[in-house]
Amino acid sequence: MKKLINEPENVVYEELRGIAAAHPDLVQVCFNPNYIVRKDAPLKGKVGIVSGGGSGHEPMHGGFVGHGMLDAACPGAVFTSPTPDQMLEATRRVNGGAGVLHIVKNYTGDILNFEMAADLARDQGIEVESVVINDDVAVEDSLYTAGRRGVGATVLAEKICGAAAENRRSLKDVADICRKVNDRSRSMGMALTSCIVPHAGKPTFNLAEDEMEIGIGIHGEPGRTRMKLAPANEVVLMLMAAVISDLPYKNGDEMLLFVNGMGGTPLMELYVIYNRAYEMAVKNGLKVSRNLIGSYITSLEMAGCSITLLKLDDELVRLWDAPVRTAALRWGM
Amino acid sequence: MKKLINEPENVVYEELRGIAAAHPDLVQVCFNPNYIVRKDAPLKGKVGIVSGGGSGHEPMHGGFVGHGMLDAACPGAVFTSPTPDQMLEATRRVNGGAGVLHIVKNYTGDILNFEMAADLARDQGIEVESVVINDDVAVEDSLYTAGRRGVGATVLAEKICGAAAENRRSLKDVADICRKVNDRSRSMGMALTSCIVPHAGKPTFNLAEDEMEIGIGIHGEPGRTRMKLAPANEVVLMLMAAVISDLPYKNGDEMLLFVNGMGGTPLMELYVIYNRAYEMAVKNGLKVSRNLIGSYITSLEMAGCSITLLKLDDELVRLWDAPVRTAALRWGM
Amino acid sequence: MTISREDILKWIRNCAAVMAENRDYLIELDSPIGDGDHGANINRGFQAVLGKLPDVADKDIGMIFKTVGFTLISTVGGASGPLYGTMFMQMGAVSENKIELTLADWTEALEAGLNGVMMRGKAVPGDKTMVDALMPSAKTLKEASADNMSLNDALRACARAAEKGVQDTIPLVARKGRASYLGERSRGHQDPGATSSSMLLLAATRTWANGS
Amino acid sequence: MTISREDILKWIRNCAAVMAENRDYLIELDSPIGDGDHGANINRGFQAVLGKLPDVADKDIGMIFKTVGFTLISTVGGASGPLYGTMFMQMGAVSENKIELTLADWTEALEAGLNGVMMRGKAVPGDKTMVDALMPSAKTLKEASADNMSLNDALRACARAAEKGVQDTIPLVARKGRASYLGERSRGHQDPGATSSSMLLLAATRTWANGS
Ligand SMILES: Nc1ncnc2c1ncn2[C@@H]1O[C@H](COP(=O)(O)OP(=O)(O)O)[C@@H](O)[C@H]1O
Ligand SMILES: Nc1ncnc2c1ncn2[C@@H]1O[C@H](COP(=O)(O)OP(=O)(O)O)[C@@H](O)[C@H]1O
Ligand SMILES: [Mg+2]
Ligand SMILES: [Mg+2]
Ligand SMILES: [Mg+2]
Ligand SMILES: [Mg+2]
Repeated sequence: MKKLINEPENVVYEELRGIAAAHPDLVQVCFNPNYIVRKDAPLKGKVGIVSGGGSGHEPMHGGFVGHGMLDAACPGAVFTSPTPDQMLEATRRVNGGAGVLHIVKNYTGDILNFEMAADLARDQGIEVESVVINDDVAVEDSLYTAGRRGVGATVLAEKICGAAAENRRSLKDVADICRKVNDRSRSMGMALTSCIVPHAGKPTFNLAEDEMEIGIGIHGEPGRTRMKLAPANEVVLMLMAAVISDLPYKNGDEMLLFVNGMGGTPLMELYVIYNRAYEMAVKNGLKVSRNLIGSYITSLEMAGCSITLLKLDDELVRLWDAPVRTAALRWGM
Repeated sequence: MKKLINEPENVVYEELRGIAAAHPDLVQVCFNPNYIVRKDAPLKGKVGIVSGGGSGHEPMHGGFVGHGMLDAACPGAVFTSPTPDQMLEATRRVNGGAGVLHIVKNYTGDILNFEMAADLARDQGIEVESVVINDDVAVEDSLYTAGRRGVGATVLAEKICGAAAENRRSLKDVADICRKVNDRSRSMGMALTSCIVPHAGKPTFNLAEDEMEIGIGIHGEPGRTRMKLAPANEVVLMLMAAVISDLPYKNGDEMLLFVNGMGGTPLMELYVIYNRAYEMAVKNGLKVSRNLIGSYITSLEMAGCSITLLKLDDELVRLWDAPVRTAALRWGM
Repeated sequence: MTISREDILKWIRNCAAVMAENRDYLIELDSPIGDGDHGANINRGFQAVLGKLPDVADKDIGMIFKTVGFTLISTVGGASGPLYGTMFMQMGAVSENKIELTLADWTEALEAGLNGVMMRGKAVPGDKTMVDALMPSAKTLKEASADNMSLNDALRACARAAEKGVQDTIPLVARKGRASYLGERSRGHQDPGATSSSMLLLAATRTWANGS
Repeated sequence: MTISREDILKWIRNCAAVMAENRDYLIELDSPIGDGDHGANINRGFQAVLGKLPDVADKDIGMIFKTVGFTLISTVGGASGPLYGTMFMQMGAVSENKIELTLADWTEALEAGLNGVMMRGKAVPGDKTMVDALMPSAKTLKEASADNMSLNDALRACARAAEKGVQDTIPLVARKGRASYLGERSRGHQDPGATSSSMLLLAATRTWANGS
């Protein structure tokens, strides 16, 4: 296992200490239970936004804590959802009296732990709304299964809801906007390589030199299908076709196109992917007016990418463009 | 070779088209010869800043074109310095009458090609100054060799000089500031894995599962020494000790600490590295008042990191903090 | 024959030992159809439980189970944390004020635990989850209770039922948890959560059937 | 016996063929002590040169060499682009208005080319660069010229000297170019630029010694 780490069991702790040392102007890092919180929290009258999930997806979520995005992030062990006490403490800490939104990716672990935390927080008199993100078209959308995973749309929802909360919109409004982002987003991802969970010490799955996985999530899980390696253009075709055919859109719709790296993918390749994805979107009558390109929701050192399309409207554009100041996403301030 | 590309010979072209499609608000991408230029260039009375080098180091340099940083970037083939006609065209294009600064990393190829371009530009009546960046302490500083490579300090110099030029400082001033940044910066890098140059199709060197390279550059070259894999703390110790002992500093000096990923390193690991590097800096009496953490000067998908220390002063802090708006580095606007 | 508070404490300590021993095995099971953390998760939880046991060693069994549940909830994370946490919390709720358990008590506790898991996780038998180990175990215990079987025999039957439940997960296509994302590809793999469940029940049998 | 304009054009076309053939070999040489691009660089340059040749097929040899030089400069990049570019530019400068070259002319051209490389790259013999192939070749040609050797024999001696120069780079520690970063680790590897230089000279011998 080739990693720039010390003991596997200390990775998250040392990472959090690094974040604390690096960004004292933006965040405070709390330990036992672990969470990263905006330095100026709670903001009176502002809806607090809390997200969280396993570690190993950096910069998500800790890198998105700050003005105009998250109020707090709860990091679990690598690829393991955090525990309710973390979310509860974070929720208490960011509650400025206007309630707290939990943005939860649709994984059984995240759902169950956030559910418990929300119950406990409500017991303590805090108004909590939870919105579940489930944008991954690789998984069948079924009532009888765990359903679709939450992937790329999470980043977009956190940015957009953060802006809405910054505008002092009500908890109900911010939650509605979050649901709107989720409803209008679709994603699909692929992997060229597996990744190594530090405490496991070996790759989660093995891919031959000429194979790739299509339809992966963000936990280093294998995907829906294993295929022969294909050129970038064919990969984009597969991902975009799945996303576009699932997304309710019509000619001329305005879109945000998010090309995401899985952690070990060079930026050069993401621009090659973006080039083709943009062409395909245009060919399908979509108007790509906003974009995001980079490794924002990752699976450790996995090589691969995901593509997310979000159908915009004036409100979403305004909220997307609003100033944001976090360690990983920053503009306008 | 597992890459998200199509034909190896088209990678740079497709990447540039992707950049053009992604950032029309910031840059224009010109082909034959290839360069990326600020959309609003030339700016009358502003010193133009041009850099360039082989592709495969993204976001450097193309991702740094925009307000407060570079006016133009010239991308060569992968790991191959660009040709003089690219730099000449870029130089002509960004000359707003106040002259043009070439920021050149110290590699024979970059030096020679920029030298030719500067001569040709001067022949055409454009005032050109060239500053060579050579901050890599892994290489002996000798008059009889090619000397030290330019690595991490390049990013810092481009940001800081960009701010000085934005303030309408003279060509001589901006060049002096660039030399100052270079004089006060030291870097060292290491690799856990090699990388695959697309047109070569196999790794530049082979490392066993339990080996790493210390003292690498940014072109996938092997480093000064091959060693047994060590925990992150020992890696930091080696890099920081080399950097600190080479850097003329005294107790209480204010520093910018830049922890850079080589392209395939997850952000999680960079924060683990930052955590220890910060501790070591503090232990050595240094005051880390600014930092940069991320993959900014890379070697394709190589796993590894580099550490750069820049000794700040009030002027450098002011210029570092000044607004910048590029695809890869953005704050204050 | 009954299960004393000491027996319960011994069982829980044995569970911690079993999870430490099988950490890597459970990680391996969770890799092809999950994310390779189940062994690390459950082991982290039970090691934390070990640290909490001294505080409750003289409390009633309900309190002991609740402490286990609460500790698992706050240290395991993932899907299995809230599920096993809820299981022990529910086992605690029906064991309040008891300082020893009859076979009927233990049966009631396990049933309550199973119901907690199903209520929280909404999985039904055949979804390829821990329910597939817990459900047949609880059913077997209940039948054994009704048949007035000896504690020893009942525990042995229960462990066998759990083990069979684990094997039966292999051909299933997962409908709940992370393995469900794989669809047909989840077939042919043994469920890690069912496996750890059966380990807990086997540990109970080993602990108590030996000691009784 | 002289070298005609047609011979020069044929040589350059052969150079392009040799570089295409040896692209991967030169990449391989550039990998352990460089960055694995030399073969791709020089091949890209000579393929571009092929496209330019028709335009200058009826010009003087000076013009042909300058066109080669200029094309290499604007298509190769890296260290070898400006170096080989300068070499051909300088060869062109001393071949102005000539439509055939004697042995003395060719000797003068190669010397001018070598001087261009050394002036631009500031390498001296023993630095483990292309200079280590070009310098002994130019020296051999000069001696052959002075000795009034036949063109055929002179070219053969020149190619042998280049080849020996390449072999002599193997034990050297690099002091110029990318290999210099490796210090002692550069020892034991053959320099890719010296190798491509010797290929150019061998191509000249093959082209002209056969044809003459
Ligand atoms: N909805 C559910 N109901 C019951 N058990 C479940 C459910 N979802 C998952 N599980 C169990 O949890 C196990 C995985 O636990 P673990 O790996 O610790 O969590 P995660 O899936 O979050 O990584 C599965 O093998 C399965 O037995
Ligand atoms: N200063 C120099 N003088 C002469 N030749 C040099 C010099 N530096 C490098 N070279 C030659 O250039 C070759 C490398 O060329 P190439 O790989 O195309 O460029 P780069 O090193 O920029 O990747 C070396 O093998 C060496 O022969
Ligand atoms: Mg997990
Ligand atoms: Mg090169
Ligand atoms: Mg798991
Ligand atoms: Mg090279």
